Amino acid sequence: MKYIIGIIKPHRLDPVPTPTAENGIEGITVSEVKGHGRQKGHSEIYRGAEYQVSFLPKVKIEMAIDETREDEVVSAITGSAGTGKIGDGKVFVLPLESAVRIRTCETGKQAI
Amino acid sequence: MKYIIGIIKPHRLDPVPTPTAENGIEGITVSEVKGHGRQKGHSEIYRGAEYQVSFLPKVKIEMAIDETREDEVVSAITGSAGTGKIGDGKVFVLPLESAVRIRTCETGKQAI
Amino acid sequence: MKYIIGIIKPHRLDPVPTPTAENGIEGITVSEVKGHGRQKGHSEIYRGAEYQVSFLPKVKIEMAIDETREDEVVSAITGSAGTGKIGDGKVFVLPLESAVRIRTCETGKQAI
Amino acid sequence: MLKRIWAHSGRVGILGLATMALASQPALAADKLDTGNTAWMLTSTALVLMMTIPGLALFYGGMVRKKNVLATIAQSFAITCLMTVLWMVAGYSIAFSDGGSLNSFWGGLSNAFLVNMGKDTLNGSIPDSVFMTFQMTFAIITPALITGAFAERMKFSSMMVFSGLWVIIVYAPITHWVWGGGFLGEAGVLDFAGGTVVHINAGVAGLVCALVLGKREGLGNESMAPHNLVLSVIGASLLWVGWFGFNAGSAVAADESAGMAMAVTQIATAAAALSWMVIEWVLKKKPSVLGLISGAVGGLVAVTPASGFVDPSGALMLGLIAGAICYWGATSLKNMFGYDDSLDAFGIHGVGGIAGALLTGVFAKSAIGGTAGLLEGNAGQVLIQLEGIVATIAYSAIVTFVLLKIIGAVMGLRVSREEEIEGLDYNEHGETVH
Amino acid sequence: MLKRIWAHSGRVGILGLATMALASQPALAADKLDTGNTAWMLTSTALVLMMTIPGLALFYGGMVRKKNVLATIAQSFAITCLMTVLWMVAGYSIAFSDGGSLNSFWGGLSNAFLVNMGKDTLNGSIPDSVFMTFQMTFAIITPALITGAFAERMKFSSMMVFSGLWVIIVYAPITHWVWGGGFLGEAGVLDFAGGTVVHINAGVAGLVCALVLGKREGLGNESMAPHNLVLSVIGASLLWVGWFGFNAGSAVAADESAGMAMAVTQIATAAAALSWMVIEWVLKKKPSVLGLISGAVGGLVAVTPASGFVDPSGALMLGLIAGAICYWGATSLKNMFGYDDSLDAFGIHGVGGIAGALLTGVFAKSAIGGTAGLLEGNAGQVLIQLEGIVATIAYSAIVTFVLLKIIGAVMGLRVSREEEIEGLDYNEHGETVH
Amino acid sequence: MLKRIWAHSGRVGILGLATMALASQPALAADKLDTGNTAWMLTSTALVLMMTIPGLALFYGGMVRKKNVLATIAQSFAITCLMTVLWMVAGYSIAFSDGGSLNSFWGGLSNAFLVNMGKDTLNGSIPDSVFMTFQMTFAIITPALITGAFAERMKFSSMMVFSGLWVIIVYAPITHWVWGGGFLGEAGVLDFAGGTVVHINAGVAGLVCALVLGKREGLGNESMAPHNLVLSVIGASLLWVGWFGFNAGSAVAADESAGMAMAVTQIATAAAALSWMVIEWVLKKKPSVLGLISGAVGGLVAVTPASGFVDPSGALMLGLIAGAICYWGATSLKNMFGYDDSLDAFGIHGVGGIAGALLTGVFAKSAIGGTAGLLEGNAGQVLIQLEGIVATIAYSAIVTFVLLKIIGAVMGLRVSREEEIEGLDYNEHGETVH
Ligand SMILES: Nc1ncnc2c1ncn2[C@@H]1O[C@H](COP(=O)(O)OP(=O)(O)O)[C@@H](O)[C@H]1O
Ligand SMILES: Nc1ncnc2c1ncn2[C@@H]1O[C@H](COP(=O)(O)OP(=O)(O)O)[C@@H](O)[C@H]1O
Ligand SMILES: Nc1ncnc2c1ncn2[C@@H]1O[C@H](COP(=O)(O)OP(=O)(O)O)[C@@H](O)[C@H]1O
Repeated sequence: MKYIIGIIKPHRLDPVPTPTAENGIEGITVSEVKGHGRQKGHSEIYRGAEYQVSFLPKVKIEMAIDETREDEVVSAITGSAGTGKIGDGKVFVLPLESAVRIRTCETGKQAI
Repeated sequence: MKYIIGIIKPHRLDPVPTPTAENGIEGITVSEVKGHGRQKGHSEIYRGAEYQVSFLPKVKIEMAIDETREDEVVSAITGSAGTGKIGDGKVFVLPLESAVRIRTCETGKQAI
Repeated sequence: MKYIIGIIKPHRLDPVPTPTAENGIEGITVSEVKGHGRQKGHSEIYRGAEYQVSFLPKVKIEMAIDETREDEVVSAITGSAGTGKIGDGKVFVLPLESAVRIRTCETGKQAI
Repeated sequence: MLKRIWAHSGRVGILGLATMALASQPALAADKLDTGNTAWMLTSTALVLMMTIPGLALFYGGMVRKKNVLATIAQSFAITCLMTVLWMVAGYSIAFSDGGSLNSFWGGLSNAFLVNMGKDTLNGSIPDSVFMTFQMTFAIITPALITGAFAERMKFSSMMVFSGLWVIIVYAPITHWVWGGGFLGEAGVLDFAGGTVVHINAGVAGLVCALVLGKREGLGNESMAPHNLVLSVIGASLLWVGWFGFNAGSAVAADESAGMAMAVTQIATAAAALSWMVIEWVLKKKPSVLGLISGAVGGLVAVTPASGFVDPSGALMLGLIAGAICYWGATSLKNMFGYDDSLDAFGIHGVGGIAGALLTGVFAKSAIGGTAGLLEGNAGQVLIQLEGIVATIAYSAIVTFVLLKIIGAVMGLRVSREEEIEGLDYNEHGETVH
Repeated sequence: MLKRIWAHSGRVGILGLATMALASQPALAADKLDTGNTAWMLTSTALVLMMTIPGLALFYGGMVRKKNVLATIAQSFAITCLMTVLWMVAGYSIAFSDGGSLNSFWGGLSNAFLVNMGKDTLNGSIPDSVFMTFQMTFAIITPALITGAFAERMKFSSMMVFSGLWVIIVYAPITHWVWGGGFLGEAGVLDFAGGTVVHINAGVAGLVCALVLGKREGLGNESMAPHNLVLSVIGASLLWVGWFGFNAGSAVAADESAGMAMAVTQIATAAAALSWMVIEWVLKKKPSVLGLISGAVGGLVAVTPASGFVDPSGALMLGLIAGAICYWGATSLKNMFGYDDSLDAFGIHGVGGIAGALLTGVFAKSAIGGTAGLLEGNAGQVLIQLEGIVATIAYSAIVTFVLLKIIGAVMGLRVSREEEIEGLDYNEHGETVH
Repeated sequence: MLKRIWAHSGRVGILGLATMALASQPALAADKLDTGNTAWMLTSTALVLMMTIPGLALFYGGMVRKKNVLATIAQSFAITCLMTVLWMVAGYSIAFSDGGSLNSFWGGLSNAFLVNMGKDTLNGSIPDSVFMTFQMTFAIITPALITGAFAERMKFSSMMVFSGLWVIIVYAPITHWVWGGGFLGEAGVLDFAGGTVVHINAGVAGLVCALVLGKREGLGNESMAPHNLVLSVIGASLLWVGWFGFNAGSAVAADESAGMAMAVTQIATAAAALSWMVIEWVLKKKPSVLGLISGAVGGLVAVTPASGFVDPSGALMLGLIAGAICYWGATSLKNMFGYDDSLDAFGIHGVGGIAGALLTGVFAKSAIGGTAGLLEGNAGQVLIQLEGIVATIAYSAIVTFVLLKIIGAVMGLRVSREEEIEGLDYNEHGETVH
């Protein structure tokens, strides 16, 4: 199993596919984060004092998936979150050793 | 070492065991996230316009633990966070390669 | 490649090195979290009722890096985020299998 | 004849007692509209409305958990709307009409739908329309105060039914007793701006609600800490500012009585806030913001009945005492008995109201309001005050209890356990703060 | 001679119509300052200013998405500043001077920069400085209301240019028509506090803006849910409180007319809120907080023209009807035609204003404002009201359209797509809520 | 005899200078309560209280970092309470009593605890209780303004001790100098509503605080960006609305003077906001929301001394100039000298107050306030204004410095470095915004 972490632009969340039987995504967890990469942030000026806001709002999405769906899911994300502009974000794939569904205590592929 | 990620219902955080000498949990980090799985979200209506709120509030907990405590910790979470209702959430176990305690620069098991 | 997760004190984010060509950090994602470890939280009293606030504000930083930069990056974090006081936080290193830059679909080391 | 004027001139009537000899004379003189008095009463009405929305709505809204903030605010707002209509339909008539043979107890329905209120009908030196609307804002805030006791768990529908019935069956009659020519006013109870009618009444009703509805889910285990005290400070501040309309407006004139009422209100409020602050600082090591604003509200409550009767020094003492008593009411008393008066409707309004009503009997000065208090040798006034307190508590407690039991049987009082845990904002109103 | 007094005494002039026989007499009597009336008008001015800042700013600011909250609030605040200066420079003169041969249409520029306003110049029984500033607050809120229609997408610079020109070319003349001695006032249109001048006018201009600017990016796909209704409830509450200055202040005196205006305003507002609440509860299963406050604002709008002419029972009916109509305006009507009136400037102010203007003709009572309405047998009044509505809609719509087209051609109206997606707060003002 | 009336009639006395010949005559006439004037002064008192809570509390609270928002708001609220009590105990006596042989400098303690204030004591045409409370609200806001200079680092306990001593030793005497019969009033300094007494005084004290306390931890490295400008906009709006009570209320009557004061206040404020906005737009490419509201507050400050003396055109000019000067004060000046006046108490209130006091001497019109300014050929008035400014700056700066040094030695002024980094909300008050 794999644990997919995606960092995307905030207003690109809506096009990201939500779980359906077909698209291999069983569940998805999102959170608000801030990021700094090639896209550098901006500055805000308050009464003459300039503050560097180095971090821009991003959205982090996390999905535990079956490894067979890896390519499919990664390209679903890149496909829908990409705008071709700087700051589009990244997708990272981490190994996932085990998973448990709290409600039923099912484990492994049943649990994601 | 293992890195445990749990996604649970927001009002089930309080029963989750906090670190004690006995329960094998040394530290815990939590954050507010939103999730979508079998439990699908709800809709809100503002002046006749219906908006789909696909993501429901969840809490994410993260713990770095010694691999010998894995079962113990996972069942502590499932035991306390479970309500038996849809949307209870998941526990994921990822491999953890190394850890450093910033204050002391201790590493490995000393650091978690 | 490695996926570095650091949990640090909120007001220690500013000294943490932002990505530059030299320091081996290509990008960084941060989020607000709360933590409990050896440092235990505090209590707040509202009209005589005492509430235990077990979790203290922390900042989580995440960086995907090339494994050759691991030591460098970890010590950059510990160096800048450490105050020597309880609650300084941890750095965790997880294995990272693959990475994709959404904008260009570059993968691997090009993508982090 | 006096009766009629009495019934019409509302709380002025009370002051009138002291100057009974002069009563027939000003009555005639009063038959002319005074633009200055009218200007102040128009303003006071706006100020008292502001106390409930957004004042009380925010004061309470900041103290609940985030999942219930909209539902809490909605209670004050919806009550404002409902009470307005009910006051026009029947409340004003019951409170301020001449009830004939039953006038000691209620005013009857002869003025239902305000049929007797012409455009040019005067009430003393101001239009009756202004007096009616001014009193309406009191009928709005009183049930809104009660919502603090059952916050975070009562059904919106049941809350509306309860508040609507309560204002007609409990509030309007008690108002009549004290200000409308009823038996408490006749007995000489001093209540300048509503310590008995508004605060003891609402506080006691709140206590009964807290007892009947039971505790919130998770109380004692989970944190019930206020989610955003900034909102509560805005609310408390607007309550304070608006209270000038409440107390100084209760002079129903822009005169010396109004001026002194404003001065003593300001002094007692500040003293009570400082008193709470110092006690908490000593006992709990830190002066909390919630403590400061709670003390201020406690002072406002306590000085309400006294505001037309005490002088600045009396107000200072009264405030210092009231701050301490309300601190006890909102911290120790509640824990002693273990009821869940969520936002201390009883702990502050009930306890502060009782303290204020008694202290009015202690500190009243004849040079201010025409009646001497205990310190000027008139011990009897404290007993008269006690009569007012006991009558209000008894009636309010019993009728509130019966009302809740009936409504509970018919439609239930609380949301389901799941809804309560998930939050009232979404479950009762379909909305969330994003 | 009558004309002069007329032009000066503003909306009082309208009431004057009914008592034309008496007009010359009070004119003389009015030449003395009345401190009570002045006190109330000073207060009313403060109240109406509070309606825009912070009232409307928050009402609108809470309804947008978080990325646009500062930009939305900034529109009301910047409009307040700009209109103040423009009103002093030319607006007051155009609206309230004697325009000589063109007096039916505008008042000319003879009083530009307030050159004729000495310290001791009276306007009826109050200083002209007070009347001017009171009217200024109306000139502030009207363009601020329009911003609800183009929220979340219009450029700040274009918004400023548009609002500035609009107040001079559209608002000031229409004000003159109705209150300044122009043809609608002469025709006998009843508009006590600005249903036509302010609300229909702003609502229609808003509709044109929504049509010309087009829809927000993502409408229909993304969630446009209000980010923080707590702010909107504060805003609606302060609008309600401040509206006492708007309506009761429009009596330009602290008298019976002001008193009755306040009472009926309160009643109609509450009735409209309850009406919207019940309809939504039945149709959508939950009574929303946004619905409650929207209904209240709808009621305030609808009772505005009526507030000096109807009695409490008329206000109750008017409010119940207006709540239902505004519900339809803000939900069905909008979806029917598919324009993106972001915060329902037309749906509530336009629709509610039209309903209120017509219902004024229905419920007007001669015992209240000197003019009978349909229910008292004077069907013609409804037609006269219609004349006012049609004239306002036509002029406002056409001139607004032309203005927008010109400004659009010169400097553009909307921010870029990227800026809109990222949010106006940072892109237009360089700031964010942290 | 004149002296007594003088001391009692407060700032009216200043105006009195111009009409000295008439002074004995109105004095007699004034011995009767005027309900209209009283109504307006009751209202003004409520408005000025609203300026501090919640106005200033929010204006400041929105500009700090989130970890300090409750502590910042608590300062304004606690000061409100403490100043109320101290004003009653001694402040009013020192400011407004007849100090006998020392009357040029202070009023003595003969009216401590308001012993001479009976219910029926009049002060001109209003009750003394109203005048006392109105003045109390000025004594509240002045030390509250100072808190902007030491925000985010001063200990709550030291802040309370400092503010309490400051109001007695600095504020009350300076008030006496200008309005209570002291030497500056005698010299003919024009200060209608407190440019010198309130704003220069508070601004200079703030500057001294900023210098003595030193910079905030992390200034220059970390972001000190305002955490929530929505709060600041609410605060600025309520300051603006409340300022009508401050300036028009300083006429102590609902008359032509009050009316004109309100009009010019509105115009100057709007002009200053637009002036700041345009300058920032040109220099920094974007018109910020913080700039808009800062400009408005700067305009309010600058027009405060002028509000009874200038006409609308003068106000327009004054506002435009003041906006530019305050922009410079809050951006360049501060950076030039490198002190950390956190929220620009000096940059806006000090600088704006000085500009306003001088410009009053420039734009004063004898037709408005009885005194001619520079533009009407009376160059001497600017010098007289300068005398007032210099005396205030010197006394305020020196005594503030000494007070801070003593308090610092006894109990310390700042929280510890750790507490400051972690935030004052939890460390000083034990609470957080959740
Ligand atoms: N190496 C990395 N580790 C963690 N997060 C990263 C990394 N690189 C980029 N990110 C995240 O992705 C976001 C977009 O990265 P950026 O380099 O600006 O985009 P792009 O690759 O499209 O130019 C950043 O703001 C950051 O949150
Ligand atoms: N495959 C997954 N990857 C990441 N998060 C998931 C995944 N499946 C579920 N979740 C998270 O767990 C939450 C609960 O999942 P859900 O399927 O609704 O619960 P249950 O398994 O109890 O029916 C989701 O809202 C989401 O946040
Ligand atoms: N084993 C762990 N797993 C996850 N997070 C941890 C763990 N141990 C510590 N943390 C995080 O690091 C923070 C600091 O830990 P703590 O033990 O208080 O610090 P220190 O090691 O400096 O004494 C905690 O608040 C928590 O957020």
